[in-house]
Amino acid sequence: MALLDWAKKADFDMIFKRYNVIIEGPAIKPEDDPDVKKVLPTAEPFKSLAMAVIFGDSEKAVQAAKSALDRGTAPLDVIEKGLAKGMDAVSALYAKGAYFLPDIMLSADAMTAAMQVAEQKLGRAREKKGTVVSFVAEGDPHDIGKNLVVMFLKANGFEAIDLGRDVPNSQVVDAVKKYKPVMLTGTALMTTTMTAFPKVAEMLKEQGLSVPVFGCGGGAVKRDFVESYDMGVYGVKAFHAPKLAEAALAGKSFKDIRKEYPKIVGEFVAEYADRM
Amino acid sequence: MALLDWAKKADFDMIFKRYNVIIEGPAIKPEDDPDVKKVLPTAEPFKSLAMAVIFGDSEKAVQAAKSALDRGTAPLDVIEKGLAKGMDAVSALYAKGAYFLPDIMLSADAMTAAMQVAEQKLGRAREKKGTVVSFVAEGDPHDIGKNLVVMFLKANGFEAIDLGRDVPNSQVVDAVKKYKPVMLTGTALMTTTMTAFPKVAEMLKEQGLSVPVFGCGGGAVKRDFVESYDMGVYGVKAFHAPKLAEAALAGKSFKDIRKEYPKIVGEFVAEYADRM
Amino acid sequence: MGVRRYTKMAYKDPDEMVFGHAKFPVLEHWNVQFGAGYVVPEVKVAPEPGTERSKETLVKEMASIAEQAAARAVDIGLPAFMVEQEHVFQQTYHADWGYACTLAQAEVLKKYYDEYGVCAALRQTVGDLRIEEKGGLRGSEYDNAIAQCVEECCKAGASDICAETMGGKSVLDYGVMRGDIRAILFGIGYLGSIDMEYFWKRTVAQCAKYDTRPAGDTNCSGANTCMYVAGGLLGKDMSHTGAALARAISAARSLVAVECGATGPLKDCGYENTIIKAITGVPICQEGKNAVCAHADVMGNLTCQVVDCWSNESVFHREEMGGPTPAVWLQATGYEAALMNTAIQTGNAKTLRDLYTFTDMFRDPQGTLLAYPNAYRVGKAIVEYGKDIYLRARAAALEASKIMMEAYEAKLLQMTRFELDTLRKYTSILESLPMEAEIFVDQCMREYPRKIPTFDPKSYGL
Amino acid sequence: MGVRRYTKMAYKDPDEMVFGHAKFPVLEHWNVQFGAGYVVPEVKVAPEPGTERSKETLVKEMASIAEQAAARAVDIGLPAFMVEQEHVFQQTYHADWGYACTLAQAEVLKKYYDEYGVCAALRQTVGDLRIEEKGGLRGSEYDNAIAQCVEECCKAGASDICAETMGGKSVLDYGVMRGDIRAILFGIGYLGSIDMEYFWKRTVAQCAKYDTRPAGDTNCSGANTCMYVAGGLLGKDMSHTGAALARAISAARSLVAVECGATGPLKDCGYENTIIKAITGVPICQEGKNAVCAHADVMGNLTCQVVDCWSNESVFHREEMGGPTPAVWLQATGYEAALMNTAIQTGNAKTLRDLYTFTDMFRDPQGTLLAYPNAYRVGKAIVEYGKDIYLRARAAALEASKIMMEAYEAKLLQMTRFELDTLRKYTSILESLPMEAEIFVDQCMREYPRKIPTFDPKSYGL
Ligand code: B12
Ligand code: B12
Repeated sequence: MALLDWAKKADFDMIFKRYNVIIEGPAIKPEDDPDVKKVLPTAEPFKSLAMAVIFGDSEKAVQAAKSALDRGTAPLDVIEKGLAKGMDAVSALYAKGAYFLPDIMLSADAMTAAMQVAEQKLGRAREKKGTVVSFVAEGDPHDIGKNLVVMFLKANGFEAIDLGRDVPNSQVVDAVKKYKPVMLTGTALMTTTMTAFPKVAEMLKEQGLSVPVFGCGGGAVKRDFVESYDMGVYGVKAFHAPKLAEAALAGKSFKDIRKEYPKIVGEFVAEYADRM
Repeated sequence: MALLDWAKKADFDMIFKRYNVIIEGPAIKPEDDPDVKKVLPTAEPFKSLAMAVIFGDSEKAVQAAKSALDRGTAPLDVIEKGLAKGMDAVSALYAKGAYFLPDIMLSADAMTAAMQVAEQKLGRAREKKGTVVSFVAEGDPHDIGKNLVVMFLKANGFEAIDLGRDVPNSQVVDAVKKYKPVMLTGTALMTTTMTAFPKVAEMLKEQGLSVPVFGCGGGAVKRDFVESYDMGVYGVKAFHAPKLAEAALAGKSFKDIRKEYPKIVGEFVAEYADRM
Repeated sequence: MGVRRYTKMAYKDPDEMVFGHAKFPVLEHWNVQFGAGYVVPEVKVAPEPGTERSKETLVKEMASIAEQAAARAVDIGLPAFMVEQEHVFQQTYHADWGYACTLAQAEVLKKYYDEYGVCAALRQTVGDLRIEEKGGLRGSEYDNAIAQCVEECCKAGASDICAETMGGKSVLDYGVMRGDIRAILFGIGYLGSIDMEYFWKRTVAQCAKYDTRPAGDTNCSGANTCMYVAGGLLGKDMSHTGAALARAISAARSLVAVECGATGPLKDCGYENTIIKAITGVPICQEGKNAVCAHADVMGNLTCQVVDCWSNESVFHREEMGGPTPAVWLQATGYEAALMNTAIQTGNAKTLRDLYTFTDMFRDPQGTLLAYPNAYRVGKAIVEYGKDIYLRARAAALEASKIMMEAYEAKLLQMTRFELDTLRKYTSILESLPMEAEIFVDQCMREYPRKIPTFDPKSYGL
Repeated sequence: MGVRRYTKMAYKDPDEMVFGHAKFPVLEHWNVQFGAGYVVPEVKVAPEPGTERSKETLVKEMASIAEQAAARAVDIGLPAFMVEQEHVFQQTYHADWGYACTLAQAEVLKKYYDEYGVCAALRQTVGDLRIEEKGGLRGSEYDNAIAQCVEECCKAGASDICAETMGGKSVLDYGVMRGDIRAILFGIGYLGSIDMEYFWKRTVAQCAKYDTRPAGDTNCSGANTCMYVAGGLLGKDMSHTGAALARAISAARSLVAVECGATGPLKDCGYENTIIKAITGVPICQEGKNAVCAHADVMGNLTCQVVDCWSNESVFHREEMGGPTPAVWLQATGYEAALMNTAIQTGNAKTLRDLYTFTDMFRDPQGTLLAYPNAYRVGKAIVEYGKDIYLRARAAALEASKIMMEAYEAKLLQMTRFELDTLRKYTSILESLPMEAEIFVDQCMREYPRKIPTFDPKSYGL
């Protein structure tokens, strides 16, 4: 077979290079990563809680939470000084390419499971940072991006209201009325469904509703389109969502966020290269 | 050589088809073309005048004009019943693909030469249909499209003021003030020079100048850009220019012309396919 | 119509497969043939935003796309071409829109066919509007709308009908996010196959009444989603070995359309099509290096290897400096098809095929898997268990794993730790799965309905 | 620096020529080589409208183009790539803009080179701002601005400098519109060659002071204008045989840059580059099937035949569904280059070359002319009269005519009446031209200054 003969003599480097392999550093344990070290608690029981989240081990996380609570650690401390720190570490690992999406999901699951234990003890749900409403535009079935957004928001302490996919515009407006979110995230991937965004923005305006940020992302949707109507901010990566929500919480307007997007999310964003 | 061996065995029809050859009808004389017959005068001296234009023969055209004038034909009749009919025939032949650009140029040259003879006799220049000002945007050297536009306008009885290429915006505005054209045609081919159009439009507006049509065409320039500012109409083919100018003369606004473009120029225009 | 499961390969040897040739060519009206010794270029353009606001504007938009494409085909001398329209919501939901849009395009293509003799085909890909958690996949309002629309498109002159059905999506999505290979197998391989049978029995019967081919169905909602989420070499969301396993599994699923009577050319975005062609011998569409407008893959050349209809995937409808996009992108696919047709005419098809393949065979694990000799192996693994939709999907994944590991061990395919680790982990999970479909389904049904709120077992008759 | 006229061919036999290989490879910084055994993909993107409004916005725009291209190069595993920036007016006119824009791109490419080891080259193509009828071609304000800008681009880290000079344009334009082949010959072949010498002696001397190659100059204003005006098969503005003659003539003109010391890789839009490579052995850039974004030609594959750097010509800077255009179009050219590199690595370069060539060799007279064995013949006709810029241009056209007529008579190339008629007419005019440059120039000078108001003989020392 020609292909196998060729494989013997061809210099692959002249055809392609697997840069992911080339730049891969030596394997290190997550807890040895310098950025993780910065956020990882050193004292127990917090370290064990955080480590269970980092390893995405739900069982261990629940156990660690239970035993910490049993030994008298305050439920809020279990969450904030332990579990949440683990999640911060996970975010750092993801941002630098050492962790991948499934790792994050498993960590988020572990964190959620353990948090429920702490909240039970607390007697109420922990106060959320704020509420965000998320939807996929009318007529559009593409919901993976939206699902990721919801997951990242939840993992980062936000209340995320998930309206699902193929959501009528009026339903979106009703949800904004009802939940008064700090931010509304719409996702659409098609030329013919993204047109829902300006319509929703218009309807919100008409009703005197001002959602500080109206974030949207997806396939056919591009920055210039989203910035062609009021309140629109173009969202690039799902994991940006919590940072954007925090900016909104901090009082930044949609115009501020448009302008400072790369700064707010803290990384190079090709789509905003002219605003770096 | 492999190429020549291949030429022997390959079925070209599976690789490409020369549709220009495939659809070519039998050779017919220009004067036998049905569309030419419709416009060609049958009586002399008009027929000879028109035929000289059709064949792009300057010498013959001048001779025919001289002898017609000598025999007492009115100079205006020489132009309008003879030469201009020839040019109409040429336009018809070009539109259907039987004549090509150089044919038109030579015909236009013949017509111009003969017309000068008639105008001399007349004692003044024939009245033009109207004035059009044409320019190439500041910083842009691409002027072939503009040159064609000017040529087609002249050949069709318009006064065409040619401002040249790399023309400062203020100079364009001054020319509009001075010549009060029925139409202003700007040409630009680059992303960074077409931005002159909205600026010129703005400046005209500020000065209270309303040029009914502001036609523009060229490489990077597309309809949506040209329609994004007031007075802008997107011009597709240089030979459309006289028809557009006639529409402007007839009182059509830039909005009308945008809407009716394919109807005005009388053919399928891909760029206006949604307005057919 | 029955379902004819494949238990044998259409080709005796992978080397028999080459672009432009299929064991069972397909003839469509206006004189286009697929797999009959030449490659047909395809163009696909998404309607401009806003044109969906009324039937009238959408119909004009459709005519304009077809006209711009046809005009360029003639201007550069293409012998044949295909226009595909992937329906937007409104086009499928309102059957009368679907009819009018199809008719408008059919009229344009017929005009060019009559005037120049250029061969043209018109594909309509209906939208799978069904939502599992809103009415379910069977007999819901959305499901009925699709069925009606298919009928109308056939009437209006579509050359063929395609779809990208979503069966199994709920479970698959969960699997992708969690890196749960069992959920991926259950979602694509099992649930997907069940829904395909429901959808394609009906669609094949509908097309049979008209001069319209039931062409096929791609696993866009499964394998392409994985590929897309996996992204480029520096992507961080899914391992490329995982995406490759999903692709292998999807072949077992997309095969079902053909088993129900779909004839091809199979839809372009099915990167699994090489495998299905190896099994069934039907012609296929593919996309790759000329679909950069639509998405980035890491095997732009490889997908040419055994293609019969070469596509740009999808692009915005707007102007380029080189003309309107339907013209520009048909020219892009048209020139690539011309190169392949030259290779066929001069007796160099197999050499060019191998060049395409080799260019990407070791650029990425996904390329390794899909290189035609390897794709063929996956096909064989599938037909060995051809009668059992679960076992054949599992076998496809296991064979895929073997293929990648062999290439890695031969030091041809380099992998990152992440790629290698996930591959090993997924493989051992796959190996440990039961050898009886019933037990497997039982296990899954104990876990996923509980964990995945959008999963509706009734939609699959479970 | 002197001018070294070519009187011999660099290659003994056209069959020696193949993509990725040049007799005289060129090394540029960040470790890119052209013509040294592999093909480098290139991307070129026009700045977004409005970004020319200030130095700051234009600099950001330039950095963003480079960054988006580089990121994709790494994501799909390209070993090397080139970014070319064709200057807009402001970039060349204000030398400090030219400096800052070049620097911004150089910094980005260096960052990627350092971080990933991806080889990168940065071409700056200055704008020829000179206007014959406004100050002339020599020593005018615009002329001086260009010279300054070249200097600044070199300082800022450009890998090489190119231009598309306009010498002869006034007369050529007249010739195109009137179908006057003598004016075309005078404009491109004579006036163009004179201006090239003026421009390239200076530019080569400037580049010599820096780590920047003087790469070359294409006859965009002449032969490409003709090709563009000629259009597709149904074009009505210029015969394709006429455009082919203009192309042959342009080879004699573009050769002058190399004779003044330009090293290549020659600029992409010079479809005459195959001829110049045959004569000189310098590496060349080319565009074709991946330049559909910029314009439609009728030889998309053929231009790959002996290319060393493969370009997309130019595209709007905006977003596609597949990403920003610098990424998307680098991927398009990158995959084609990868295919060629595979062919080289597997010993199939000549077969692939011939497939490229054959695909378009008889699609159009222009393809017939440029097919490498024929291009080689034109080269031979040029070097035979190598020392006389008029006679060699005339010889190129006559040989081109012969090539097309032979193909026609062999029933390989079909022609319309219009194509055949103009070819015959032009040929007899060319044949009747004098064999002494002086007489020819005399004749032209009696006619064209009178008929063409924009023609400024002083600009050519006439
Ligand atoms: C997978 C896929 C599908 C799957 C979707 C599965 C699912 N669960 O969602 C299925 C098969 C269902 C599908 C169906 C269709 N699809 Co589809 N699909 C795709 C594909 C290949 C990938 C989409 C995807 O999942 N991406 C991965 C996710 C993670 O990305 P994402 O959603 O964009 O989210 C990212 C960002 O946008 C961001 N983000 C998203 N939201 C937000 C919000 C905030 C606040 C922030 C900060 C960030 C953010 O975060 C994510 C990255 O981290 C795209 C190709 C493309 N270029 O996008 C086509 C594509 C979107 N589909 C397309 C089409 C045409 C269709 C169909 C209409 C085809 C048809 N006729 O059958 C049907 C829909 C039918 C219908 N109901 O109308 C076209 C759209 C063309 C157009 N008109 O504009 C595309 C562009 C493909 C193409 N080029 O042709 N598709
Ligand atoms: C030939 C050409 C040149 C020639 C121009 C010669 C001349 N005499 O005009 C030369 C070599 C001079 C040239 C130079 C450059 N060029 Co140039 N050039 C081209 C090319 C290949 C063809 C243009 C052309 O002549 N077309 C034929 C004429 C007939 O077409 P037209 O002018 O568009 O006119 C038609 C219609 O638009 C219409 N029309 C025009 N006006 C009007 C008005 C009305 C009322 C109507 C109804 C119709 C109408 O009528 C015509 C058809 O019938 C284009 C490619 C392209 N896609 O357009 C690039 C192109 C325009 N050039 C380009 C560039 C970058 C340049 C340079 C800047 C490159 C450089 N750095 O050297 C320089 C300019 C330097 C400077 N001074 O700033 C880019 C522009 C990119 C951008 N930024 O937008 C293009 C698009 C090529 C590309 N894809 O890269 N170029």
